[in-house]
Amino acid sequence: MSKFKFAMYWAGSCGGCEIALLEIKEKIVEVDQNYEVVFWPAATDFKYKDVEGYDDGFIDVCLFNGCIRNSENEHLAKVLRAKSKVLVAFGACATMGGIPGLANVASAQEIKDLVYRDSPSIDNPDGIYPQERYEVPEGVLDLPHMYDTVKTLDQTVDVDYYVPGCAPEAGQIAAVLDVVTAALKGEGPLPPKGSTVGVSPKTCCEECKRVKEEKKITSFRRIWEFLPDPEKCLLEQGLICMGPATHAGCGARCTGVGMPCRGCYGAPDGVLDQGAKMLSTVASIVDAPTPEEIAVIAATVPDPVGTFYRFGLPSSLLRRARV
Amino acid sequence: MSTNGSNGFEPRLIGFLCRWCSYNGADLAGTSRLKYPPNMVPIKTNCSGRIDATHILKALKEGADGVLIAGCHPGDCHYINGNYRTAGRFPLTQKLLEQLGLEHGRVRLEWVSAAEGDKFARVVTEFTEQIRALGPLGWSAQFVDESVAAPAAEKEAVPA
Amino acid sequence: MAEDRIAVYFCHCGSNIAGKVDVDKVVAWAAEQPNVAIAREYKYMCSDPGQDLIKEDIQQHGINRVVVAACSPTMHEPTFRKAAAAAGLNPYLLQMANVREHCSWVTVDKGEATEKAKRILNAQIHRLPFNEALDPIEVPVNPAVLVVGGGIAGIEAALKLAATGKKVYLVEKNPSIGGHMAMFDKTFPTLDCAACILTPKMSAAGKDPNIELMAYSEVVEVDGYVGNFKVKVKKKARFVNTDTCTGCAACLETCVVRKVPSEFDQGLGKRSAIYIPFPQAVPLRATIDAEKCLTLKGKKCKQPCVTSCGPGAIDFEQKDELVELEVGAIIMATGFELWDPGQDARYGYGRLDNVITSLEFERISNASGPTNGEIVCKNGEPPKSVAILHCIGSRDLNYQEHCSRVCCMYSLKFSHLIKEHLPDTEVYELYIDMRCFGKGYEEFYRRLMDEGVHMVRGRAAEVTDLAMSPEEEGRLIVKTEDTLLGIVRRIPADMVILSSGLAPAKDAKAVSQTFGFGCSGDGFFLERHPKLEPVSTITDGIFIAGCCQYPKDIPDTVAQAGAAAAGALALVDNPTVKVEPTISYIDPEKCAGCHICVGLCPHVAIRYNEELKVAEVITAACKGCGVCVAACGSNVPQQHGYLDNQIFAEIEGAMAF
Amino acid sequence: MRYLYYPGCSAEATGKAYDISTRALMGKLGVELVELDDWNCCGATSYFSVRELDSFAIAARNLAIAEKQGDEDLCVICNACYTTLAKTNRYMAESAEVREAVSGALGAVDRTYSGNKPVRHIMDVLVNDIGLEALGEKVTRRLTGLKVACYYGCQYSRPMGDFDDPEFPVTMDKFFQALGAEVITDFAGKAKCCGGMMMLTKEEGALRMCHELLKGAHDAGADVIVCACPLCEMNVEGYQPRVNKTFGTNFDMPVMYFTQLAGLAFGADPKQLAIDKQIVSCDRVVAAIPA
Repeated sequence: MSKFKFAMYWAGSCGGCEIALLEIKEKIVEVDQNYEVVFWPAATDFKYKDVEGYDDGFIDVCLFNGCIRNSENEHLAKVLRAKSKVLVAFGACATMGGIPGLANVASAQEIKDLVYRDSPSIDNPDGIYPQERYEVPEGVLDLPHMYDTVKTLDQTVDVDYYVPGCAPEAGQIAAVLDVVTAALKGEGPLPPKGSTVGVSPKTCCEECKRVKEEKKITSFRRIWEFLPDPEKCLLEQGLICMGPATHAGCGARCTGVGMPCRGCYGAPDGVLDQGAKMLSTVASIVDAPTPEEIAVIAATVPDPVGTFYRFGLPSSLLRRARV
Repeated sequence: MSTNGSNGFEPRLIGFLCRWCSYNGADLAGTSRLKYPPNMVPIKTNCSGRIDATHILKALKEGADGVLIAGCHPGDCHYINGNYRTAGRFPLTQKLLEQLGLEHGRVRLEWVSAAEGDKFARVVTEFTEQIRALGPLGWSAQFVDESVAAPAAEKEAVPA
Repeated sequence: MAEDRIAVYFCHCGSNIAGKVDVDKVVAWAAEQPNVAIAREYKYMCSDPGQDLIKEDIQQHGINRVVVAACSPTMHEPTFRKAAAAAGLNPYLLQMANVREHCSWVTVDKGEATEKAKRILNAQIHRLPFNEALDPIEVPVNPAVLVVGGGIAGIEAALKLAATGKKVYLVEKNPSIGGHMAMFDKTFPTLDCAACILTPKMSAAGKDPNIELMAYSEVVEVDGYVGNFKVKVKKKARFVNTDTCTGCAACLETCVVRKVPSEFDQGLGKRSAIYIPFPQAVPLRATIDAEKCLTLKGKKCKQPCVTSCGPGAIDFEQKDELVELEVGAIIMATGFELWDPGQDARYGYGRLDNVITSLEFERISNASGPTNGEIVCKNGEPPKSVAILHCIGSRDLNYQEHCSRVCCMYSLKFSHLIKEHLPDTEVYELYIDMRCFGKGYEEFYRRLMDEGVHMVRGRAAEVTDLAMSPEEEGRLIVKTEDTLLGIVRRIPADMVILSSGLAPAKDAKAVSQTFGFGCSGDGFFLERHPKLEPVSTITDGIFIAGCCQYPKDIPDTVAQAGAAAAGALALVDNPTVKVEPTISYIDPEKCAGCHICVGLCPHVAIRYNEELKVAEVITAACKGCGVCVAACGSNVPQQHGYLDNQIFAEIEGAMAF
Repeated sequence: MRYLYYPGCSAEATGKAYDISTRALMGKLGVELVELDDWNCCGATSYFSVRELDSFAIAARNLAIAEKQGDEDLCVICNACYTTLAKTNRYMAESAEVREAVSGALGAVDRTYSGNKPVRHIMDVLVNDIGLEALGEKVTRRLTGLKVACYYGCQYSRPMGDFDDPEFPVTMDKFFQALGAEVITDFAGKAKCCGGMMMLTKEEGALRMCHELLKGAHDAGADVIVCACPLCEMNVEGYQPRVNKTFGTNFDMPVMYFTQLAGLAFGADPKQLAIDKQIVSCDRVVAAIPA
């Protein structure tokens, strides 16, 4: 029996998702039995022209991780979309923009200015910025064009499935691969197109083992300020935990070790905007005798964008800051 | 570009009004035949506490230049303290929006009782003028297609 | 589900809407909108033919969603929903677009009004496809009624309701019912003796088997909803066992603390620490003033009250008691407070002797009052000249803008009483306008002019004791502009009566918050509609009567009390009442049990199910604020009638162009 | 403690003693007064009735200077100046028309004003910033036994009543009580008009008003009337002979600026306080104060 064609690609992201695939451990052998890798720059040597040369639909399943930050990401997204039967947005960056998506608080130029000119450690008296085209005797060198706005994969091309997480949790990856493999083999149905797979229907709180009671917050705290009670809900202790507005599926591993959830699994079904929703949740449980005092306490949350949209700014309602 | 009233910018505003106080206050403004600018479309909920940041963001995304939330005065809430929740969400939402580059006055929270038709009219008038002075927000207009084909040499078009 | 077929009806409301909004243009536009099958206009949609249009279209043209663009839904949403229901359409598939109060009435420009009307309408057209068929929730009604306040309004309402056989709880904060009216001597314009007409009602209220009188008690907490209120009443400790006390008043004579200013006599008379506020008190029971009683203050006392009490009713160990009542309706009749004229220093109240309030004069002129009805100054001498100053604290932008409605008439009554007692005394009425609007009032005014009362048109500027001529020496001088004579006058008087306006009770705001309805800008309780629902509040099942709503005279108060009783009866006489189904629900399949909503529900209508590990809405307790929906991080609670996608659709519709 | 200080025109002429005694008093209390640079007339009284906007502009020039000169509040001694300057602030805050007109006028002389400089009556500063308790502690010569009629005048707290009741002010009463004096607290004329400018145009009416004030104080047994306004002081003191002539009375009532009498209580010398410049001799008042 011929193997199915597997591709994995790393666009605007840290590479953690690539490693996460290996977290499935011995299950990787099964993957190898079932799939032939036809494109996976991080693991094997392929050139873009190789994949550009494939027939449309040649690849059976492509795990695409990373956001669309520049023209190269966009080009590959389009190529892989055309070549793949099943295109999976893999990980937080591809599904909702991820950490790189926080760059949407600035424009491309502002980012370049900071990196090449304004940062205190910069020594660049001639004000040299990277050029997108540079001619050398051997020919013309191109750098990808950096966009103002970081986009998610599905803001760029049509996506079949979403596997959230930063990075996706190994057990969930394995489960997703099982479902897809079985479907390709004709042993089971594919989930409906557009589904988020590798998650459970409720929120992170469902999986979190901490004891939850009524929540009334009188001040917000950061994780370095104190040692949280190991049994009690972190939110009740004044830590902003994104659990209530985050899809379950990760096993609440962060809260299990005392780190508040940061929301990488994305908004649960029925929530239009994870950050706005969690902001509303957090502000709702501020407790003080007067509305004025409540307002003062609520406004002490530092960096609402970074807190509530740590992974989801490009997929949020407003998507980015004003340029 | 900000334009003022004389060159035709008419702000488009959404007003979330609680049913018991502010919506009735707006009704009273009507019954009293007070006049105010026509720029705001009211949306009724039972309590201002029903409105979360999502609704505000949604309104801005759909093209609103400003959003007003009006509820009962503290202590007057038909639901005891629903408006306390509004009071907490509002400043944090405002802080978020300012981080995203919106001016401080784009969203506004007001307590308007059912007896304050005059206040309602005044608030809408002021708010309309305030947004008129700030100019259009036009949130979706800033998303230009930064396609692969864009020649690198060409400067990115950045609408204000 | 069948396709959405929306019918749009645009009401002209005569010229109220059509005078500003280009109805034809909006209707033609509406007809082109997605899902809109029919768009019509009509002169008065609320009329029977207007409603028939809706019914016919539902029945004959397969209309399954309706939007009526007309007045505020507060006004006619029930009308149209009823019409829809009559034609077999679930009433919650009908929405109103408020193009009158929110559009035509408040917009100057016709073109702008037309555009705004389109946007308001479009919001509803977009919303309708998301509307769900809902059924009103039918809840049982507790037939008992709570009446708060035992003045003439509360007494009247309680008696009316009791006469229908309903159980009534009459709560009064003072030791006796009777209110302000019990303090009055005569009533205008008929000069009926106030006590003669009030005490029979007081005593009837005290004896009626259907009325449970809870004097010296205050409502501290109200929960629940129409038909099913739960009320906590604090019965303040009287330190007298009211079951055994016979009201014989023997203890009053023996009490060693005798110089407590009597509240009932406006501080002009004295009472003892153990007291009965006035002889006709109902219930006729003694009360110990804990702040004055030596024993209760921890001081030494031989306790003669105990020894003098035959039945042994004195009980220094008595504690405040919390009583829980369950009632279906509530009538607020908490009355007013006299505006404190000390706030306006020009009139010298509290500073100059013989400058008194109207209520103080009521007590002075009352035969059972501190002077036994003798009209005398502080030195015991009858005044040779009395000035009565109208509109003190009323019709004054510095204090209260409103007219207190009763002061002109009670002032005239004072003039009459003074002239009756002291025919040679000069009486001056300093007024802005005479407002004698009731039955027999203008006639009374004419009669007083014939009795030789000096009518001076002018608001008094000042009362001073600085004499500038020998005849002013030792007297009060009222400075005023006489606007009819066009001169400034100095009127010497031995007694100045300040006809203070009626002010909202100091705790009116707090009370309105306890009960969950609002106050209007003047501080009085806010009625649901000033003309059509003057005895209802915005909270279903809570009615108002008397001066807590606005200053009014006794005839109006009694009439309003009757109306409030009828309103309450119309509610509690039914076994059930339908309440709005716009409440929250929680899908247990989605709830992660994080507890956020549990602590936030203002009505404690969400509980945590330990077995299923999810939050649950207690349907009967939810009032539909939607706080839980907004607060839940995963939008698991949703509110019928205000679903997120309904609100989002409204936003999209409003912003579509 | 430091304040910007606006003396006003009267304090340079008929009301010189007010300015002198104010500086002496505040010196004794350790309060630094920094006189406003290049101040001009406040624009008071009649001009307001004739050309209101111009008056606001005139007043605002002082406020603009004050705003530029320092962050301290602007302390004013004359009731009329106080009312005028405070009123300008209020109108600028409430009326866009006034704001624009005044800004335009100031612009013409290269000045700007935000509308936010706090204007404080000296009595407000004494009672509310220093405080009655602190004042009481600093007294070196208590005014024991002295019967004082505090004459606030009509513009002291009217119409705004920012720091006292507009109709029946009490701050000066409390101030002198703290200094040990016996204050006639129900002095009927305390906030009445002295006749003001009418003394020049309709003397008969103005004299009647002065008469009422003098009689009120006299009948109540006052040893001295203290004022907070140069015009009040001039009318009530200087026109006593003419009141006597017109009404057949025999008043010989010492009238002082309240700062003069207060200065004595804080140990200033009568000469330092220009008490010798008063028309009706105040020697018996000075003599009546226990050493």
